[in-house]
Amino acid sequence: LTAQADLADVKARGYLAVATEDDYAPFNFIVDGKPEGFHKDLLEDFKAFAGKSGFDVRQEILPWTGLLASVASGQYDMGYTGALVTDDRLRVFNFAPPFASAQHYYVKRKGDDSIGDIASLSGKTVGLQAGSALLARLPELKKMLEAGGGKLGKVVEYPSYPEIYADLANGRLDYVVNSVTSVNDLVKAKPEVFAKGLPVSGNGFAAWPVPKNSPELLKLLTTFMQEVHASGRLAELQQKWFGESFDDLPLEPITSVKQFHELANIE
Amino acid sequence: MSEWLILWDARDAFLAGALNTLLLFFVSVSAAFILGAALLYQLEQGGWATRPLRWLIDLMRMLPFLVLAYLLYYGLPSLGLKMSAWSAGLIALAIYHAAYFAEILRGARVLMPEGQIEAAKAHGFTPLRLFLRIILPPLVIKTRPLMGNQLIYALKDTAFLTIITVQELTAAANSVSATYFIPMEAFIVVIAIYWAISICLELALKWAGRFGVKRGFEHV
Amino acid sequence: MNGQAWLLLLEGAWTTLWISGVSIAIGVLVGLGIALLRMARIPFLDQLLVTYVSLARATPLVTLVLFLFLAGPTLGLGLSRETAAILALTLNTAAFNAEIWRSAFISFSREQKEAALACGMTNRLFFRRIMLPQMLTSSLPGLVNEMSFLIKSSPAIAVIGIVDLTRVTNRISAVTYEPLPPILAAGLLYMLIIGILLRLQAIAEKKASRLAM
Amino acid sequence: MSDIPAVSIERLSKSFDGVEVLRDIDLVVNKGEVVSVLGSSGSGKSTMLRCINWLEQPDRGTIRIAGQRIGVDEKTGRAMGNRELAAIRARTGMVFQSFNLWPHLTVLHNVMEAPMQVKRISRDEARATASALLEKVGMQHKQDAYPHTLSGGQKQRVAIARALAMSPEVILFDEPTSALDPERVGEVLTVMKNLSAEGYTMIVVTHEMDFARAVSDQVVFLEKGKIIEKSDPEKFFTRPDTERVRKFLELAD
Amino acid sequence: MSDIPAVSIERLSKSFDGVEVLRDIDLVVNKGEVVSVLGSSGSGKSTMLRCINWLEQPDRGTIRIAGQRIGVDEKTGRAMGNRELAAIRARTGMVFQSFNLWPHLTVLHNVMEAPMQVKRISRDEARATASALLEKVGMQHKQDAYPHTLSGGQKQRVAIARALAMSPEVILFDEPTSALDPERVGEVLTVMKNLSAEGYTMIVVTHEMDFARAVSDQVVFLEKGKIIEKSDPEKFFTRPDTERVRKFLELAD
Ligand SMILES: Nc1ncnc2c1ncn2[C@@H]1O[C@H](COP(=O)(O)OP(=O)(O)OP(=O)(O)O)[C@@H](O)[C@H]1O
Ligand SMILES: Nc1ncnc2c1ncn2[C@@H]1O[C@H](COP(=O)(O)OP(=O)(O)OP(=O)(O)O)[C@@H](O)[C@H]1O
Ligand SMILES: [Mg+2]
Ligand SMILES: [Mg+2]
Repeated sequence: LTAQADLADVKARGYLAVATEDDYAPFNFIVDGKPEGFHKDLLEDFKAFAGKSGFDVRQEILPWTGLLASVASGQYDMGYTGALVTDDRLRVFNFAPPFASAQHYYVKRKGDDSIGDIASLSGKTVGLQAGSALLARLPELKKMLEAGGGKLGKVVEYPSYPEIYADLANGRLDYVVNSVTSVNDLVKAKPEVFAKGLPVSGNGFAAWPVPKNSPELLKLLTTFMQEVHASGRLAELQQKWFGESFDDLPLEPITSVKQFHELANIE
Repeated sequence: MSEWLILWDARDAFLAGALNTLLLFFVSVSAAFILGAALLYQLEQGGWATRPLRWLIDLMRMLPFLVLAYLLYYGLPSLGLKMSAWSAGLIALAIYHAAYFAEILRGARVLMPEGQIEAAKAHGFTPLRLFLRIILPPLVIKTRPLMGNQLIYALKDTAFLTIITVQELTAAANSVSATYFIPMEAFIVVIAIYWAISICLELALKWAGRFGVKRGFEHV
Repeated sequence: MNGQAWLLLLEGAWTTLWISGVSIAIGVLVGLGIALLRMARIPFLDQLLVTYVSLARATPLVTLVLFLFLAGPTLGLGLSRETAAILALTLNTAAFNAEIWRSAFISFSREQKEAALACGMTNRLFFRRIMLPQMLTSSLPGLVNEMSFLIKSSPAIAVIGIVDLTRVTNRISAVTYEPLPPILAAGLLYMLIIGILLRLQAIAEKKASRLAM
Repeated sequence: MSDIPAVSIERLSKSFDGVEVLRDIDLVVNKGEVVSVLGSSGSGKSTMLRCINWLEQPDRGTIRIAGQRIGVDEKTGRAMGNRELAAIRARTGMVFQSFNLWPHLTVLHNVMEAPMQVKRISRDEARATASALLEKVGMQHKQDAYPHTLSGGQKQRVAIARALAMSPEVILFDEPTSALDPERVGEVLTVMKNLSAEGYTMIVVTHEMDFARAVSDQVVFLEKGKIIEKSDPEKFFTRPDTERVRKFLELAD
Repeated sequence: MSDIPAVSIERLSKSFDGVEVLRDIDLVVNKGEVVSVLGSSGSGKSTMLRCINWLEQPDRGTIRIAGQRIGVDEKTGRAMGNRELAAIRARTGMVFQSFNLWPHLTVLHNVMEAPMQVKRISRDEARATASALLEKVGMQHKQDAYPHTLSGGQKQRVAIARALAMSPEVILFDEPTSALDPERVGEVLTVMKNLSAEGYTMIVVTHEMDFARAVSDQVVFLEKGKIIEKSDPEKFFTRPDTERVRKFLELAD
């Protein structure tokens, strides 16, 4: 896998190839055939920033299924999408400084009064995406439940979230776990069907994955993130797309499991 | 190397997935074959049922399997009919592939020398016996390679059922690969297992081929 | 779903249509070629083709597409998305078509073949004038079945970023959180595309039934 | 009972693509009679046989087997159901011009199949009858062979055995000796003579003048779908009414 | 040139599944000769014809068509290529016992196909020849029909026309009149007599003793795959050497 290019190659080539998703609201999605979302807006800034360094940014849109593999194998220089940081991804990727919190929340059917505080989730059926970061951190919820004498109910894995929400609405599931930004977006879109619950994990981060062998690129991205943070542009976009701004996000890239665990308070 | 170790640790998940896949496959394919033969039998009888049945077969051939599974699993609950993932998956696989089996058999039926059937009619065979004893056996022998294709499709279609949360082989691999981010290795294992199953199918069909050769259905 | 959504669906349908169309055309011919080669029973090549058919049929399409797209640069051939998609679909469908054609070969009437050879026809002439015209109609149900499968499994190519019909529905439902309407609409479009094929098959069959084959 | 004819055909007509192949055929075959059907190639002999057991649906006319109308339900006047048809057909046997053996069954099973499946007799009994019949037509040594390995004459003999295995009241033979050598022809004709002596009713399409003369009770001559001569063999072969038959018989010698 | 036999067969043997169907057949057919092959059903007559043009590969023995060995390349001793085989086969014609018409072609095109494709003669010429031949066998009225609509005798006549259309040097007939009525038999035999008068070489498997007697230069009798009698018709029909043939001829009457 040699097609990987660090910053020098990118500059020589004249453009940076980034991979975005198309069905991950609010990070990046398509409305009427055109990209929309947090990343679309931030891409403007990033393009301007890159222009100063003398290269262009080319965006390619792929589904999540093929995205990380494509970036890892060097088809693209980085993932420009809301990837959640996990231990296993850290073995292959470094992550730029995060742009959103990805603390996990539960969602329930609106009007389902049997669910309220965390203890009430005990024994209930939960749905999440197979192999997701959410699933990886489910043990935290389990621990919370067991601390209160309850237990984690049946876990059903799905290939993607639209089906999970459909089954939550159908009543096959009692609650669903997803990251805070996604939950906000969902509840905004369908307030009469779903309701946001409480956090079910420690802190988490959404950030751009960059191949391990592109340290220069990672450095550049760090500078960029620090710039937009300082200028307040990041907070503005967070407010616009996520409904809240996350002010205590780390400003350093995440490059090791140990560092990630410290940041997220995982022991 | 460590990737393979991770996979080895996850062997229980793979094994359970593979068993689920095999179970789904055998049950649904048997049901589909019986249903497909029954469809052909109905077509053979002619009458008013022919049109709607041809229509049903064509509908299944046009409809993406995923949409069918989706409708049965996520669509029917809104009509008040809630099925488990397993039954929805089984039903979807069975009727979908039944239509294809019926079409394969029908295609061969059209080519069958009418004389053989006339001979049976002249001997007083009732429709069902005529079908079971005279029409179906040569059709099955003749369509062996197409049946092979179809069986492999049915095998692979079981993978679509991940979308309705049936925990079969592909689901297991998805889960393992996404959790540990080792897509290549996980999928190599999956392909190897699917391939192994389909090689078994191919060998079985090849073995069955001697029936055809012995009876002069196949030459070269 | 609004008009704009339908327009996007139609665009996706067009992508699905042309990519599958090209793959079907190549796949049917390559399948025929493979079947012919297998009939020739060339020692080493035969084993190779058997393995290819077996492996290509067993490999899930998603995996194949992804593999071609990602491994392409490593192997020194930079494939565009479309090329990778068409290549994957063709590799897949050709294996199935090869079996369909081969089935027609091995079950072809021995009497007719003998009549042709006895007249002094070469194998090639026999194939072209006697066998092929009959095979075309007799293999049609199998071939059309395979075409329908190819079209229906084409969503796999979305994994490398091609916006086909199914991808469009995913994009729509990702925003509306209502997966059912776009899926039904896409289902309708798939049925329309495959329906055309079935219609052609029915017409061809009607024609052939005049010959009572 | 015995005054009901075994087969009676009234005003039977049939056309293919607008060409009349059979025209106003009338024929009464009494129980135990042997009727020979002669006629040139393409005159409609096979079509007539095929109409008798409704393999071909006539355009007009009625056909009765032992008094029971075939093809049309007499009470309702509507087309007969498949099961009823099957029941009548089980009482008639047919030897096809092109044999039509079942390729997926061995010779023995070709002969056993119908008795077992239609008459529901036991496997052992069916096997015994089948063996005896195959012996009669000289095919016992091939009982485990599949049809595609048989010579033309061998297929024909199996087809004859298959039809006889059902011991039908009426047997329709379509050129049953066409593929046989003179020796075998003699043997098969002997079998048929015996059947007729046992009281079986037979309609035989044949080109064997000698057989027609020796065994038949009636000889029928078809020409372009019409019966132009119908008489006892004695008269048919010595004093035919029509010029056509006279010429036919002349050329036959 | 003319001292090279049209067909010569030496020590030809063939078995199916371990059963010898042909044993040490020797036969020389000179140019312009007509050879009749008699024998009971299953004695190997068809198999012998099929070996002559290599549709069936013999286990042993050599076969030459006009001096050229078929099936085996004489120089290399290896199996002959497909094209060479085709070239030799184009010089022989065959009428099959089961006709083997091509179902996707009309009667006319069945007859035109080989001359056009193998001999590369023009469409018009092929059509003219085909029409003339169909006329000869009385099938011109069906020239646009498809084979499945033909009666048995009609198929047989088309098959004869198809073989003749290639005007092959050697024609192999496998029971060419089995499905025909006596009148047609007479006509077809006349056609064959004319062919023999024109110098065509013919090998005819037949059960028509009269034809064998009238037209043949040699009569061959096959019994269980062996030629047990081979003589001129005069001798064959009046003073056969073997008891077997005597019995056969007796029963034939
Ligand atoms: N399915 C069909 N479609 C059109 N024409 C047909 C069909 N079947 C038979 N015919 C025509 O009907 C006529 C009578 O056919 P039939 O088979 O009854 O003749 P036959 O008297 O049995 O002749 P043969 O002695 O040659 O067997 C023939 O001209 C034949 O071409
Ligand atoms: N493909 C085959 N496989 C096995 N046995 C065969 C095959 N073809 C022919 N035979 C056997 O070889 C013997 C000779 O067959 P052949 O067809 O040459 O007989 P024939 O003399 O032409 O008989 P007929 O007059 O009945 O046509 C028969 O016993 C037949 O069963
Ligand atoms: Mg007939
Ligand atoms: Mg023969």
